Amino acid sequence: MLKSEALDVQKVRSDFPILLRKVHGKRLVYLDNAATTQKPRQVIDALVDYYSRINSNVHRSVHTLGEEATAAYEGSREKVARFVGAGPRELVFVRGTTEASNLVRFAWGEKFVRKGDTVVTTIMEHHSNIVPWQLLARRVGANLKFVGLLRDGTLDLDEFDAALKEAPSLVAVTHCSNVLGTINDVRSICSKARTAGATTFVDGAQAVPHMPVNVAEIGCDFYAFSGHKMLGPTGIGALVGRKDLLAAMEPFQGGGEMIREVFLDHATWNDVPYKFEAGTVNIADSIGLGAAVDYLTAIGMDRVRSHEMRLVKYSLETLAGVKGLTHFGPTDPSRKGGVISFNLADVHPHDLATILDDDGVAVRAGHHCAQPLMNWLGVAATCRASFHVYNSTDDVDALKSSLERARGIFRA
Amino acid sequence: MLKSEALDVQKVRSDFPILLRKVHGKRLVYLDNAATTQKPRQVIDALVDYYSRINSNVHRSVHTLGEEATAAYEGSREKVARFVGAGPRELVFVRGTTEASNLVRFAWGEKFVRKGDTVVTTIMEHHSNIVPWQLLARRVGANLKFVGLLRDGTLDLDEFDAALKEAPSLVAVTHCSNVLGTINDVRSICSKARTAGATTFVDGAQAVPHMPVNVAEIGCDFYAFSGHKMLGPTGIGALVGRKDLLAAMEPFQGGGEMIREVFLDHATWNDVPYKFEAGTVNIADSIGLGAAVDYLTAIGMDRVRSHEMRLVKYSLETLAGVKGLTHFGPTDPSRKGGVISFNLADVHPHDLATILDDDGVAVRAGHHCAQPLMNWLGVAATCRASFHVYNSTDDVDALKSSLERARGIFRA
Amino acid sequence: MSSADIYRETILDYYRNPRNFGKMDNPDVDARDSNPLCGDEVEMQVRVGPGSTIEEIKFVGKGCAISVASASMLTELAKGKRLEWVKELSKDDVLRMLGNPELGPSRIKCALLGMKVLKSGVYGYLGAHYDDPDALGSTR
Amino acid sequence: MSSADIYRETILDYYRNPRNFGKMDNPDVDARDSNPLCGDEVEMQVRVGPGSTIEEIKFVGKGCAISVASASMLTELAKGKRLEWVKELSKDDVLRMLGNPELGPSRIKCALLGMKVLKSGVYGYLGAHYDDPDALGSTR
Ligand SMILES: Cc1ncc(COP(=O)(O)O)c(C=O)c1O
Ligand SMILES: Cc1ncc(COP(=O)(O)O)c(C=O)c1O
Repeated sequence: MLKSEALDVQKVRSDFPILLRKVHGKRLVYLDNAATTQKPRQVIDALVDYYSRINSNVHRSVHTLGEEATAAYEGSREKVARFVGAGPRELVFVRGTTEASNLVRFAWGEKFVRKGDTVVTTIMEHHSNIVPWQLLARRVGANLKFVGLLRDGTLDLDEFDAALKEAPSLVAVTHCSNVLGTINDVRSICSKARTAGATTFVDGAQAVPHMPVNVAEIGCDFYAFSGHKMLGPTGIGALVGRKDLLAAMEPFQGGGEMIREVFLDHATWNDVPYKFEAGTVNIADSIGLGAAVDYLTAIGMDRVRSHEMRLVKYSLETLAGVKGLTHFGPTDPSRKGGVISFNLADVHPHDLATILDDDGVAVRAGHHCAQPLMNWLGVAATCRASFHVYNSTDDVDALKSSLERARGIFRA
Repeated sequence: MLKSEALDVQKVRSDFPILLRKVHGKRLVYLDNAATTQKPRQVIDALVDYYSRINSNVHRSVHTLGEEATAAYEGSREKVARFVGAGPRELVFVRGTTEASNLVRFAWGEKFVRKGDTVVTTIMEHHSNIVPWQLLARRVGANLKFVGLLRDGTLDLDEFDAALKEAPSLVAVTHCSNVLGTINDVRSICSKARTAGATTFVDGAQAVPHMPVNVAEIGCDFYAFSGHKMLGPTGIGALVGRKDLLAAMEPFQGGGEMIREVFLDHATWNDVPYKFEAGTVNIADSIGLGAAVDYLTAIGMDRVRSHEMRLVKYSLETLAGVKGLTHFGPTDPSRKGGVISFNLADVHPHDLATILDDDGVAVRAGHHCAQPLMNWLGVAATCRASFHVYNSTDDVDALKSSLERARGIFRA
Repeated sequence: MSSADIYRETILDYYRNPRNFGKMDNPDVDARDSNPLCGDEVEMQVRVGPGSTIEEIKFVGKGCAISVASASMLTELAKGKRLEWVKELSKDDVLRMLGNPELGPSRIKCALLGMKVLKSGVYGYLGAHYDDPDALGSTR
Repeated sequence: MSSADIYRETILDYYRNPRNFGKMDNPDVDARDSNPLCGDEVEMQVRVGPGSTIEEIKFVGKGCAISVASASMLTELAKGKRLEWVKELSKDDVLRMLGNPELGPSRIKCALLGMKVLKSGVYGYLGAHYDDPDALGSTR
């Protein structure tokens, strides 16, 4: 395929075994990709191949399996790092975005954030980019400040600029909202934050899977993402960090692998990134994530992004025809990731999702781990349809007709 | 198979695809099981099945895949908990033993261990049961005390009793040494520790995979183990904790799943064990660990244990015939796990392991993440052969003849 | 039968016009809980009458049709009953009350939230601690 | 050819009788490092002579035959050379010195430990920082 061609959804679909299954006798219409994506055969095969051919513990091993496993693990680190424009030594494998923000909280935050300091975040964040900073702030006596949103669901940049006047030590912001789809201009945000003397943490959980990302261009200090949201296995993700920052940080977890030498009364630390990878790492899933990166690279992230933009545009047009439907978030597809949040009249999102499931349509309903945003929106919960490479306009049509059925049942 | 029958190694071997591979043209003789074990088809299939049929994020989901994934994940928690005699709500899924001890350090230790307190551990511990307590002790100003060993590689119980006189707040001890194979009487150790008012943490990384373990009988407060060492996938393990202790602890990582409600200025926590499972959990590998537990249960842990005892006995007899070989650790198979550490004359363990690898024999060489123990033994490193269900006396014979060859090359 | 079948006339009616909705002054029992998995909230209040009976019962809450209707129907069922009755109330009783719908494990939690809150309030009033047997995951 | 072939006569000889083994007083360069992956340790000392040459060089260390022999052979090779020579020394040079053995990525680290220590010492002496290109994993 040429990169300029549109994505061949049918071809892509044939790579995903789960899409063959039926739900309540209907074709599975999987629209819960912001929660977790499905996995192509290529990723599943990488796991099977690892366990069937080279499984071994890494790094400290002299035997052949150990050497091969180490080469595969480190090869995957290079691949994943390159995918987001980072160097391999700047990439720490973690369980996912949540572990990444907690690592920064413990290993960087408790060392560098002081009593009375300000930490700035926004009210559109996922809990994993809020709760760690709340816990950090409580621990060291810092203040946590939330930047609000404009009515259209984009960040209030005046408020952000005002927050920077307090010379925050940390600015933690999402690249793309998992509820509204809002894409933040993290490049400009990080540049301003840096000028104001702040360290920057960008939550890329909803960006890396869906659009080209280059951390060097963004100019952030830390960048985090999850493998399971980008066609990779569960249990693996990455924290990318500026090398000098990583080197200056305290270790996070203590144990094997992250040490250089252990004496009875103290220990010394391994080089970065190993200093942050205590214990036996998640070898197989790191390699699986490398396979997911290969798969996405073969498609081309530009093409993934245009595909999702087309789906967002089509969805907004299509769902506008559903009576009683309220959509939350920006409506300009070029400013919005592949995420559509909505409610239908007075139907509670959980009830709505139950009825959609009956038709094989899988959406998420709830607060999406973003309760502060729900409060700002003035709702307890929303329904969310979110896309990836195997979704097509057919899926949007199926969503629409199921919504119409729900309207009938609820007389909404 | 009746449980009383001996283990049918040939039948077991046919379940492990990797055992078909050749290393340097030779049959793979995998004797690095204390580092990580190989995986049976049944475990690999469980991963493939999960990703091909029910992959979805868990707990917050209303749709069918989500319900099925949640049921599988929680079903696995019950299975794994039952395997070690715990209740499901007492089991927290973690990455492995290292994350477990760090969780206890952060969530329990920083709350309950005070300045001037004593933490007792032993010099036979793995770094993951030393470094977290060093970091904790430094943080809160506690003292870390190491109990030594008797000449035969067993714990010096007089020293242990003396250490208890200091009324330690924590006793952290391994169930089975990953270097010497020493099996500690953790039941008696925990009972004494408890009487002395200490909380107990048992590192079960080398016990759960190899012998029947029942945490209720042991009477410990915390018990930790790793899935990848017990035929399960990498990236998953468990911390078992007494329910009231888990409930009294602070959370560890903050983010999705572990919260009840999040407000701008504070958050409240979910019930245990969820309070400690922040972010998207490692769903597939938890389910894979459940499959490993099924596999081990079908064989029977008593039978696994007797099989390994036979191999230990045979190895000690066989290797006694190798000139210049020094064995480290207890020699009574009933007091020793399936681990044989040794050195050959002045041949460095890494050189030895390289030569063995040439013959397809995979052993580990190094400090085995137990540098304090190496210092006590007066060596920089050892070679280690360790067993699991697919090993046979043939493997021990292959080890022996390769050692003889190494003796020739090194004129040792 | 499918899970959507629960959205019968009655459930929708209780959702849109919940009976016993509101708060009372000085209740003897006042318990509140939320479902951490979906955010649904229910608060139950009880005035205890002679013979340890439920003289008056009210609830407020926000959530889905299933949790609101179930809590509301439960208040009707509970009124006049003895506190002991609450202790013996089971998951099956609640599901029967709702017409035995086919609910997946997570929606069952919505259906049971009202019962869980009422039980924890009544246990507390009786000086006991209610240990929710369904607190773990959604497998049973 | 297999990796065990490295254990030729010469390597074993340098392992058992390492040349330039020991310490000197007041060295100009003194660097030490250990391989976190296997625990091998090497310390290198250099006395710098006229014209920025390596007038005297000594090492101590404990480790496997490969790391000890490699460090020892390197001291012989380095003696009399200019410090610039050390900066330009490459992995391939060291492997050639060892007779181009087939080494897996982790054993290569043993072979290169002496060079790494010498380089970091010399870079430090010259007021620069040595950034080990092989520090990450063992894939190259
Ligand atoms: C006794 C012992 N404790 C702890 C560990 C650490 O386990 P993991 O690396 O899976 O965290 C190991 C194995 O590496 C071990 O053998
Ligand atoms: C924007 C955002 N940040 C963080 C996370 C947390 O990621 P994980 O659950 O993989 O740790 C998610 C997804 O759950 C997310 O959508």
